[in-house]
Amino acid sequence: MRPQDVRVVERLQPAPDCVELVLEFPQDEEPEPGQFYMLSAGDGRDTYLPRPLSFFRTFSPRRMSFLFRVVGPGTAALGRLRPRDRLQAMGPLGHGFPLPERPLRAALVGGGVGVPPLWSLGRALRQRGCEVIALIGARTRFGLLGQAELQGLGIEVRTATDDGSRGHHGPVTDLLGETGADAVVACGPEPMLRAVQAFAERTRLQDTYLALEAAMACGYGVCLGCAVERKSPDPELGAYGTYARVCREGPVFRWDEVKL
Amino acid sequence: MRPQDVRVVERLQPAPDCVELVLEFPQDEEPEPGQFYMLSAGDGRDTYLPRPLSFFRTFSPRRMSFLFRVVGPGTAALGRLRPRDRLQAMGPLGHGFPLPERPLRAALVGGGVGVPPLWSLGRALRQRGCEVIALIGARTRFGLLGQAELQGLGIEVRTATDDGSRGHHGPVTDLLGETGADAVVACGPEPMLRAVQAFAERTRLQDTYLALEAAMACGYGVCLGCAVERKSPDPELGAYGTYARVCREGPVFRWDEVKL
Amino acid sequence: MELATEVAGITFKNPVLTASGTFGYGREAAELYDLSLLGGVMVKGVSREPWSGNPPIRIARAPGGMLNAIGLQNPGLEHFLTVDLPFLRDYDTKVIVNVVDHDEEGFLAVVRGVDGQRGVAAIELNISCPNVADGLLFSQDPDRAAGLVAKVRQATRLPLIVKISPNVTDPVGLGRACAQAGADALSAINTVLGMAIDVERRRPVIANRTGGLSGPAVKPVGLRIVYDLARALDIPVIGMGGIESGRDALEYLMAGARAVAVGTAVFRDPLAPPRIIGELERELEAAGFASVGEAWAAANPDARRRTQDA
Amino acid sequence: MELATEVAGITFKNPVLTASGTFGYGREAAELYDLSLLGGVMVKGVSREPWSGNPPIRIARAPGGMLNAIGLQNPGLEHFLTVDLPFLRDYDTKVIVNVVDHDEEGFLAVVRGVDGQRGVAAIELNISCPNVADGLLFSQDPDRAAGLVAKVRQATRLPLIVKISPNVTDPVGLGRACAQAGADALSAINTVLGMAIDVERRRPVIANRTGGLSGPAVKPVGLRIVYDLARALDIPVIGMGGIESGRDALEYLMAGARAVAVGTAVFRDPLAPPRIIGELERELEAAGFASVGEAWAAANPDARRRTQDA
Ligand SMILES: Cc1cc2nc3c(=O)[nH]c(=O)nc-3n(C[C@H](O)[C@H](O)[C@H](O)COP(=O)(O)OP(=O)(O)OC[C@H]3O[C@@H](n4cnc5c(N)ncnc54)[C@H](O)[C@@H]3O)c2cc1C
Ligand SMILES: Cc1cc2nc3c(=O)[nH]c(=O)nc-3n(C[C@H](O)[C@H](O)[C@H](O)COP(=O)(O)OP(=O)(O)OC[C@H]3O[C@@H](n4cnc5c(N)ncnc54)[C@H](O)[C@@H]3O)c2cc1C
Ligand SMILES: Cc1cc2nc3c(=O)[nH]c(=O)nc-3n(C[C@H](O)[C@H](O)[C@H](O)COP(=O)(O)O)c2cc1C
Ligand SMILES: Cc1cc2nc3c(=O)[nH]c(=O)nc-3n(C[C@H](O)[C@H](O)[C@H](O)COP(=O)(O)O)c2cc1C
Ligand code: FES
Ligand code: FES
Repeated sequence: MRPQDVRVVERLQPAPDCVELVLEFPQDEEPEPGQFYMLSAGDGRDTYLPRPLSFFRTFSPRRMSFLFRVVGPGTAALGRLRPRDRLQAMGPLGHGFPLPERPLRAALVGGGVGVPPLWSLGRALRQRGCEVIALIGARTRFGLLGQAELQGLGIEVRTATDDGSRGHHGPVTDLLGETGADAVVACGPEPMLRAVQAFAERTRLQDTYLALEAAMACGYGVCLGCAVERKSPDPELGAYGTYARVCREGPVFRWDEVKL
Repeated sequence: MRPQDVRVVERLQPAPDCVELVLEFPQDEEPEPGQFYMLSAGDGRDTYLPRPLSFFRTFSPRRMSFLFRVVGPGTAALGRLRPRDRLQAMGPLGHGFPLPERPLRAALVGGGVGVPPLWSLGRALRQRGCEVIALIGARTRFGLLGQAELQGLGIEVRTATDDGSRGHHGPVTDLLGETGADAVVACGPEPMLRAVQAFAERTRLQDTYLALEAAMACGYGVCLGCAVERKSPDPELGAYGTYARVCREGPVFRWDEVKL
Repeated sequence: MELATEVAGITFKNPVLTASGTFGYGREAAELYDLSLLGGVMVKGVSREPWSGNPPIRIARAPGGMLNAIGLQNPGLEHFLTVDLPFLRDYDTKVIVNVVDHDEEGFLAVVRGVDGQRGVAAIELNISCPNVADGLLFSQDPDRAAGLVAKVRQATRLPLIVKISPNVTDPVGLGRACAQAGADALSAINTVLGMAIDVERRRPVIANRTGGLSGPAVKPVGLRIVYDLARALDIPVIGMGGIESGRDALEYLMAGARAVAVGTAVFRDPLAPPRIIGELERELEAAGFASVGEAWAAANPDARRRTQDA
Repeated sequence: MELATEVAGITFKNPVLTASGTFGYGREAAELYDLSLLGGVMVKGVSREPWSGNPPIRIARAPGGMLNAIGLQNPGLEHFLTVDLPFLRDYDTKVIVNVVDHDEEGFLAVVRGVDGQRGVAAIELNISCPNVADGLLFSQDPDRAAGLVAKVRQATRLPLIVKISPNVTDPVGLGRACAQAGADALSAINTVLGMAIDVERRRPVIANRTGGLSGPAVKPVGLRIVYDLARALDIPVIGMGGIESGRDALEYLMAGARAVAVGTAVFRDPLAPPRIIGELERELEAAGFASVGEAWAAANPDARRRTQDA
């Protein structure tokens, strides 16, 4: 974790409202799958705070990309960046996904722009000899992201859309049952995460991990803004244990650690 | 007066801390010498308000330049602009210099970045057959601006510096006496304007005009921020007449209209 | 899209007004667009006698906004009635007269002078200007505020709006006192007391030392006070403070404002008021509202419940 | 350049502290730089028992800053004394313990617990948190504030700093009451009450509805209150609110602060505190000051006159 000055080297637009920025770091970076960075872009009207983004693809020790949907002023400012522009990046931050000791069969579930952390995780799992299947969901087929990139890692991709315009017609979590996975990892909107949580509860699949989001101010643990409720707080901590910090104890939690 | 979207076509740096921006307007502009524009650049931390700048040179009906010293966040933001960048410009604003009916001998006095309004005035006076002499002052010779541009109009230029590094060693207003001018026009820092005012008072040279500056919020008369004290307020207005608006009644005032 | 809204018995064709003191008496903006586009115009504060205002420097930049200490320079009641009001009368918009003075007598003189004049839709009592020596006198003590409002109430039948200061411990208590004394509506917020330091000159930038902070920087303060007023009181609120887009205007409506006013934004963009009207129409539609009335207090369930509109 | 400054008998090696609640108990920043660089550390508010804080969403963006309603989540006195204070003790910096609770008993329990502990330089009484139900209780009434301060004064010999709320009509009156009751210094300002509206979810962004505004947006408010306090009172003031550069820090010193604290800026730039120390040194020199003492109140002649330092 350290703040640094990074440079935009490429800007891609994989969907009408989504941008992938390839950034060049001044030093070698070795983030773990599931970790994230706080990116600052400008000091415009509503962009005083930096914004948390998971890294997506890594291209070289100093180059990685970030994939995001433009939903407000922060992501809009980031989306306006062009090659050669500079910005501040702080990271890598948080705790990523635990990697398995032995090869297993893993299902990665990504909803919307939940796909970025799954790419690096998928690669790490493949390198460890795991079988990996990715379930990608979105509202419509135009929102399905990262399919080609995941397939490029030798990962089988199945899709689901809310409007049925591609793949399964319905929530992507419907596909979980058929995967026969030993481990599930999910990143996406809260309703999707809740469905995955419910699936883990039902099937008692302990190796189910969720990558959470939260409104963040600092990203490195000092503001206590990114609270998520703990399922079984440490009694030693008293009321203080009610909430965990998504940025520090997370953003990845086991399914039974948090209340969504 | 209207707000419009303009484009930077060129950026010059006539002195280390000075920038000349050539802007392209969407429509033909015909500002009068002495008028100004409010320029907005970005919504960074301290640049919510636009900044007033006199126009300097006009190159074509839609191209004119602005010459300014970087003294704070507003001028810094403007100084960071590069060709093809866009910004908002509101203008032309205020009342410029009255132009003489018959040819006369005019002295233009410019201190520091006070030179911009004198260029277009000099040109208009030359077009009307006036003899024009320009007195340019600055702290050091590096601060002497607009000399070549004024000479290009066929205007004789004399210089003065506070440190004696070029021309007269002392305030530029020392040179006023020798010009034998029928009319004096001055733009620059307040102490200089006060000296010109004193000169007019002493010599009773009624045709002496001062282009003032003031902290401005709107530039078009609605905020009442740009107050300057009137010398002989209209008794009809009562206390309301105490101050004039630099942006609307000015920025050009006859020497005996305002208290500095 | 139904943009009309009612405040204190006045029907505004749309909920976008211009705030007092950032629009003069309309003459300058009229060079740029047709003032009849506006829901209403809140004119610069008018006092009984002409006022000079404060000595310069009156303006300073601030992060996300500005500071001002104009000190209510204005030509006084008579000039307003004979020169400014006749000019505004020609437009199809609601004119709200912002009234200010040093003491009750002064306030009452202006109110009486304005009362019964054709083309005046309402009075806005400015008891919250931080930039004149006694500007906050009436705001700092709800009883004094109520005393003034009660007297003004007797002096005019015009709808009475009281402008609320953010520089008080309990804006709701102040608003309640005014409502009980007869105010028909409240407007909020006036500027927030602030200061800028000039490092080179080694003194406050503004000659008056302190000034009023306005612009986007104060939007959260305005939203909070409007929300609290709408939640606690029965009279309508006109919301302002940092509005520069249709989205900002919608946030104020959803917080509980029946109408909004645009102030400082017109310095950055003189066309902001008509632009915001257009933007607001699109924002309302995108957010699924069919009218300004539907958006009203949509984020303030207590306010809706209380009025049984919900 | 002499950077040392004295507040309430404590000598800080430089006038740049970290503000309470934006720095935890120092552990995270210590991963980035040596905390011994800092003039001082004001720790996150400590209450008698552990507190859960407010439910999320606790954070919202705001123009030129942010809103927060953390609600003083903290591990409580015992954890602080056994885990957090020992960690900070290893650094050569002054540790100021920010104390908070619901009532006098709670405040006193924390103060007594902290009193006499090695490594505690001073206590900062947080009677100005807008984000817990009773957080402003003591601020809204100078008499209540004075009552608390007087009791705390008897419970400890540690230097006593009281944190002033900007959400009151008369911050100077509040500060005066605290000074008379025995406060050694004041800190100002805490956050400014505000709100953000989430148009899509049709509710306030923050679960607690209102939050505290901080960051550059509030700098003019902080400067104004520090200036007024320094002008009116004899005890020193630690200034804060929107400081993100050495220039901002200098403005606060010139307004009348003896030291400053950096809060929200560390979210945007985690290295802001040490960076600001360096920048301040250069700004002091550029402005012609040979020491922090010379810059003190340079823009506030009344304050200088009163202390006969001038
Ligand atoms: C660990 C982590 C990793 C993430 N990774 C990714 C990623 O890889 N890709 C990606 O696209 N996203 C990612 N996100 C989400 C991303 O951080 C947010 O989309 C981004 O912060 C939104 O900022 P914004 O300014 O664009 O939008 P905002 O408008 O700030 O936020 C969007 C929503 O927040 C609410 N909101 C917050 N504050 C306000 C306010 N003051 N007023 C009104 N509404 C408000 C509204 O509901 C709004 O619609 C991640 C988040 C976390 C925590
Ligand atoms: C009609 C007119 C025409 C002009 N034409 C020209 C021109 O052609 N060329 C040119 O170079 N300039 C011109 N000026 C001056 C120009 O407008 C200013 O230099 C500019 O506005 C400064 O803005 P800034 O943000 O860069 O600096 P600021 O920092 O805003 O202003 C510079 C000074 O103002 C003070 N100040 C104001 N607000 C603050 C604050 N909040 N905190 C601290 N200090 C503050 C300080 O003394 C500071 O040094 C003109 C001005 C007017 C009114
Ligand atoms: C330059 C200026 C002058 C103002 N004059 C007045 C005034 O005369 N009467 C009044 O009630 N409010 C006055 N105000 C306050 C505004 O009407 C408004 O309440 C405040 O600025 C907040 O809105 P804004 O952020 O949109 O500007 C003035 C504000 C500014 C910036
Ligand atoms: C996230 C956050 C948490 C805070 N927690 C506390 C706290 O526990 N105790 C306290 O006295 N002030 C707290 N504050 C207020 C700050 O210490 C400071 O007074 C205020 O934010 C203004 O300074 P700034 O603009 O530099 O942040 C908190 C502020 C923020 C932004
Ligand atoms: S974002 Fe600040 S503690 Fe997590
Ligand atoms: S700058 Fe607004 S009236 Fe002149």
